[in-house]
Amino acid sequence: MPEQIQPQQDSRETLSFYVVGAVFLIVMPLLNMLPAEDSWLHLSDFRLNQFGKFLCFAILALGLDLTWGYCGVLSMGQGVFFGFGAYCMGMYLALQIGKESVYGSELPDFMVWTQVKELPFFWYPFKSFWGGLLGAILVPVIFATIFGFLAFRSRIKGVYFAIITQALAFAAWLVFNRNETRLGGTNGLTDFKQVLGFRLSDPSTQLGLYILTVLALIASFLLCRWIVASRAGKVLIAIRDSESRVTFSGYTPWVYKLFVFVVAAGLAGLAGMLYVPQVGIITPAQIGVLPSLEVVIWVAVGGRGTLIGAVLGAVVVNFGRSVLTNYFPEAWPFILGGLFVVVVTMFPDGLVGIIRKFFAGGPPAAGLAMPKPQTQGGR
Amino acid sequence: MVLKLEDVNAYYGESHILRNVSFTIDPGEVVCLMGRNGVGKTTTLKTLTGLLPVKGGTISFDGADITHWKTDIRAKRGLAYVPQGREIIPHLTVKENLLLGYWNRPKISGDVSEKDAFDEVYQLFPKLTQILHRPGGVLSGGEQQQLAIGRAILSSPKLLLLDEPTEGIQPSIVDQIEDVIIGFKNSRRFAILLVEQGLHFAARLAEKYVVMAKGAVMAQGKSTDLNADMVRQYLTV
Amino acid sequence: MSAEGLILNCENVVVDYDGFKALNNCNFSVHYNELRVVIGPNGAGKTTLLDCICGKTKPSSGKIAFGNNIELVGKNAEDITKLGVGRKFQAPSVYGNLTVWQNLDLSLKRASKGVFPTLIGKSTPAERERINETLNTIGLTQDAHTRAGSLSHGQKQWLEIGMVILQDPSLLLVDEPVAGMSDKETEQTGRLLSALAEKHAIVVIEHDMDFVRQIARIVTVLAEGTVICEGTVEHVQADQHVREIYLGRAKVAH
Amino acid sequence: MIEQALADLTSENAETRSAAVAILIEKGDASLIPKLDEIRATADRAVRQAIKPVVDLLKNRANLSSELPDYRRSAASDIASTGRREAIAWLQAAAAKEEVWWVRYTMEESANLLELRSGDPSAKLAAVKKLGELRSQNSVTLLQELIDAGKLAEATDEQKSLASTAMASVSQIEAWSTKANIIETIFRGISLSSILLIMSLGLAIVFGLMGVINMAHGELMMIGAYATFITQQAFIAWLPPESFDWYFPVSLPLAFLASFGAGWLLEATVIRFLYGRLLETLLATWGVSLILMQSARVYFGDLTAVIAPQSLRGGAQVMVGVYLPYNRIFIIILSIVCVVGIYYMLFRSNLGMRVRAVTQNRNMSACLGIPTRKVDSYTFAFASGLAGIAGWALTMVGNVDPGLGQNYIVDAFMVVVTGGVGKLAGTIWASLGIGGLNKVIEPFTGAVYGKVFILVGVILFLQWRPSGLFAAKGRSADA
Repeated sequence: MPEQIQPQQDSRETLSFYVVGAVFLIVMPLLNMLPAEDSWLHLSDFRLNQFGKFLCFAILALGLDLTWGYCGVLSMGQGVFFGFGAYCMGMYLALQIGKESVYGSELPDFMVWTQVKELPFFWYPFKSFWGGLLGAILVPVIFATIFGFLAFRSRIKGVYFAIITQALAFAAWLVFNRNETRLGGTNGLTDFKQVLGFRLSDPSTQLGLYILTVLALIASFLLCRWIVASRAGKVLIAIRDSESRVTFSGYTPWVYKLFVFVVAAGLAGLAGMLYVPQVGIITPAQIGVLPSLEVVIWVAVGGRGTLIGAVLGAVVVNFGRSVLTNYFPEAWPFILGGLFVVVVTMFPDGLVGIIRKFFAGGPPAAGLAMPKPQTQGGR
Repeated sequence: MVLKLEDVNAYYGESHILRNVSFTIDPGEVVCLMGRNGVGKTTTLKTLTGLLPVKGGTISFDGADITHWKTDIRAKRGLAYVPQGREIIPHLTVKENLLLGYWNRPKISGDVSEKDAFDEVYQLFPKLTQILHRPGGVLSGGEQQQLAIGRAILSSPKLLLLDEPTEGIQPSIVDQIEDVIIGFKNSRRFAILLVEQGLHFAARLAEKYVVMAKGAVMAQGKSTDLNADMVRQYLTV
Repeated sequence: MSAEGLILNCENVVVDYDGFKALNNCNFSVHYNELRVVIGPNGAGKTTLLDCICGKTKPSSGKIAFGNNIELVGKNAEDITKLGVGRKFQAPSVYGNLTVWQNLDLSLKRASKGVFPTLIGKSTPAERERINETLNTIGLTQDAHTRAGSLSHGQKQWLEIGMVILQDPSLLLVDEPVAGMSDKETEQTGRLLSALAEKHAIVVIEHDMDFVRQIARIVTVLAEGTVICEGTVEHVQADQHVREIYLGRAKVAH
Repeated sequence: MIEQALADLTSENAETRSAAVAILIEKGDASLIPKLDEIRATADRAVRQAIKPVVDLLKNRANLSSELPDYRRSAASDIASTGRREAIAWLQAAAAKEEVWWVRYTMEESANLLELRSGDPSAKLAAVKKLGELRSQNSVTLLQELIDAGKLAEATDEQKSLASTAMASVSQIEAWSTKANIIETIFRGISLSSILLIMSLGLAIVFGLMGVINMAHGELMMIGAYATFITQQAFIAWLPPESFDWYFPVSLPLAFLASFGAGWLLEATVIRFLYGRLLETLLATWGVSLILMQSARVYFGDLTAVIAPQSLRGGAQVMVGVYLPYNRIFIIILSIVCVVGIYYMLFRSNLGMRVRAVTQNRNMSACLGIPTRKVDSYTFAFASGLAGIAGWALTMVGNVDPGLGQNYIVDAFMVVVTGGVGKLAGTIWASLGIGGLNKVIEPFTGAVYGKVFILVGVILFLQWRPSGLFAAKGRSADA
């Protein structure tokens, strides 16, 4: 009796993931530590930190890929969940500043200058590290559960869902910008000093955080791969390809959609949580409409429906951005917009699709190959 | 020859629906395309109108190779289509549906006036004058069929494609429609390609028959030659 | 009603599409382990009848009793599927981006199809054995790990039949299984359905009369939303009314 | 005598000075202003302080008979704040001649406000009553002072009776101002609704008729706004200033054409490859929107404003306490014109009939000889042109900047989603609903939370009606 063989593409994807994982986890930190500072092999602290940031984005992209690439549910509000995670961690870090703050008050600086006398009640859990950690995951998860339940149960789908999530991103951005929400208003939370007693300005702390991020990315990837490889993962693809047919196989599509949406929100929260200590600031600008949409373009560029594509897309696009904005600061939006148009109209399978076509010429992987629109008419 | 199909092949997705279909129609001739459900009769009409692309083979119409023409250009050339299910534009009124047909009429000097053109249709189907301002979607099947035929002839076609014009229509109107089609035949103004399962009507009307099965033409010839064997083999249950 | 051995009993089912009655007081019943063929001209309401049974369309009135007298009208499609009604659609609808094996595996009847059981569930050897058996039955063993989207039209039809079989339904609804198949494929499909009919009740909609003759024991003729004749192929062929419907002028007769 | 008074103004003696001031105010007119200015330029501080009210009063007095109603009106209200009782007579005289009612109203109000300072109790009492009848919001503070004075223990009977009359007047005024508030809220709601409507119309057309989500719609509006801006700059650069106001009507067709052209190009290069793939149209047009936005930023910089034409500045006082800006009224009218125009285009023209035919049954339309590709591209371009008109109108209410489209696009999409696909009426009702609700909620929650409430409201609404207010039956419904 033949066992269910893993399709060949999956094993290739796994292999490439291990290679990428090893590069990020071992090679890059070594390049940072071993070669002399002036050697061309040396990876500066700045670059390493930057890659740490990109890898956070990769975790965020993985979540969106799960919902959009595999299940066909396009969320244009992932930035919100990322923001929830980031703010939860940011609140913990802000409280860790303590007396080191500009005004020397126990309260974060922005509270001092907006004349808040007492710590607002919802800040209390974030006095502890665990509060920040749990909050960063649970807040987005709980919020996504409620939002997703309302949306999916009433069969809001396709562009309707996309537009609603976009409005969510817009609304969240407006709210976070307000001073009376006690989250730092437009300036956000910044000026962090330490996490668990480690100085954030210390390169070794940053290296630690970087390694932590790589590990978190690997764990997220494995989680996603586990989901995708399971039977439930197949149900997701089935829902994407033909939602109505799935009901006739005895599954309830909206529950599955809710599930991946919540998982994606959790991953976004995790990404935000790791992002804050490495970048040192979180502002509403990170959670608005545009940042949420950029996640979509990372996944589209990398290749939706392949997990490695999401990681690749997030790193490549952001690296490209950091390089390009150095030389042509005004050109980036043109390139981003151009990428959107070109990828959507000409390369729906993204980089992974191109690479695969180039090397194999075979049929696309299970996750790839978007269903073609039905042509009109029957007999 | 107004229409000529040569080895036409067509597919729905990956399934091969038409296999080397060939037949011809002369100007003013009435040809009946016969066969059971699902043998490719409607598909043949769809390839003629250009709604389904042809993969292999050629279609010539009115002296031009139209195999790869767009649907609207074929229609302008004088190909009128009365599809199965009538395909009345649902939220347009009867009058508006008719106007769409009239607008497709070629501009020839000495052609009848707009009023005369419409009057001809109203004479054929007096019922239409009473429902001119009702939306097409709410009409009964019979009314829709009259409208569809009226709309088609208003464009003054060279070839009229009729797909089961009496299907699912109340008996009184069936007679009327049959009479109208016989009238067309006698006037010889345009050729007709009629898809029909009803043997009696087909035999009464058509000069030529084409019998299809499994996407291919099984037999064709003068309708007087249509024999009982063939009927049993291809048409009845 | 189950006492009489009926697995399905539709009584006076009416489907009204804005004044057009797709089904008009349709009465239709099927016994356990019966292979029933439904024929009829275009627009007779054949597909609508299947849609009503499997919960895709809601009848405006009438009753549909299934198995041990369970009322199907008002239930949604998932629940009806779980009760044991399997549906094969007219245009083959398989999950094109999954392999044949995965298509079958998803369809396999399981205790729960909720998210978490599906997420952590592993196939048991018995389940794999069943899938293999089915692969054998539908002749796709060689293609078990092929993407379903790249199968031929006929293979897709079979795969969808296989998916329905694995749902272990007591009633299979099969809409035009041989449309677009070659002669050889058609014949194989006929044998497949006949074999299945030993364990399941099957309703097949079909136009291809050769195929109908190959598989049918009892044929139901539907026209204008009602059953007008029921019996053996010979009986139906001999029926004057049926001939009129197929050959025209029927409507004048009454 | 006036000469004497002018001379006395510079006198050392304060009493002489104030006597001179009184004379000048009573007898003088605007022709004295240059002379007074002359004196003021050389005089010391005390003298300057004495002259200033004279100049102001004389200017305002002259302005009371200005040709522009807004000038007359502001002159009247300025006079009230000087507290010079001499001016009562001027105000009364001006009011008698005045034809524009809200200017006359301000004059009467000002005169009565000045009377409140009168020493004559009966005049004061009459003024208090009159102000109540006038529903003068401006008098509330002064009346309150009278009420407070009446409450004091040492208050005289006279003060007490004044206080009770004032109380009656205040309650009269307050009752009226509640009404006026409601009316203004309704107006603001309708005004916001019409902005939403004007923006959503094009969006709804391409979504409903063509199954395309156009995220670049906001940037097409931006193009229309910049076309207006460029036209204005061209008028400033090349045409005489008198014709400046003509830029506004001239820029309307230009804005329409600019966006029409941009839309046509967009359809031909991007959209037409994506028909039937709704999510893909959303993403690709989003990319286009980024490019357009950045182009504007690079080319025009961050902030530019269009100067409204003279005739649309200011506003109309339709009732006491209800002031309606002309530009808002203009947009309301424009939105109605657009709806009617679209209705005629779609439902009363031959072209519109073809468009509807293609939407309802593309295949059969092609079989009737309608060039469906052309219809697609013109429909899209037309909807884009509507965005251009929206952009043109938006220059009236806000700045022209590269983010113009982004500011409104989310709201516009909310309207389209709530309204449902394919029905003009759905879009109209949804804009009215969302715009109105927004303005009703706003006073209680502030603008930001108002938006959040609207989002929650839309989500809950979609629970009840997943495909919007008016769900289209047929092809586009399963979008």
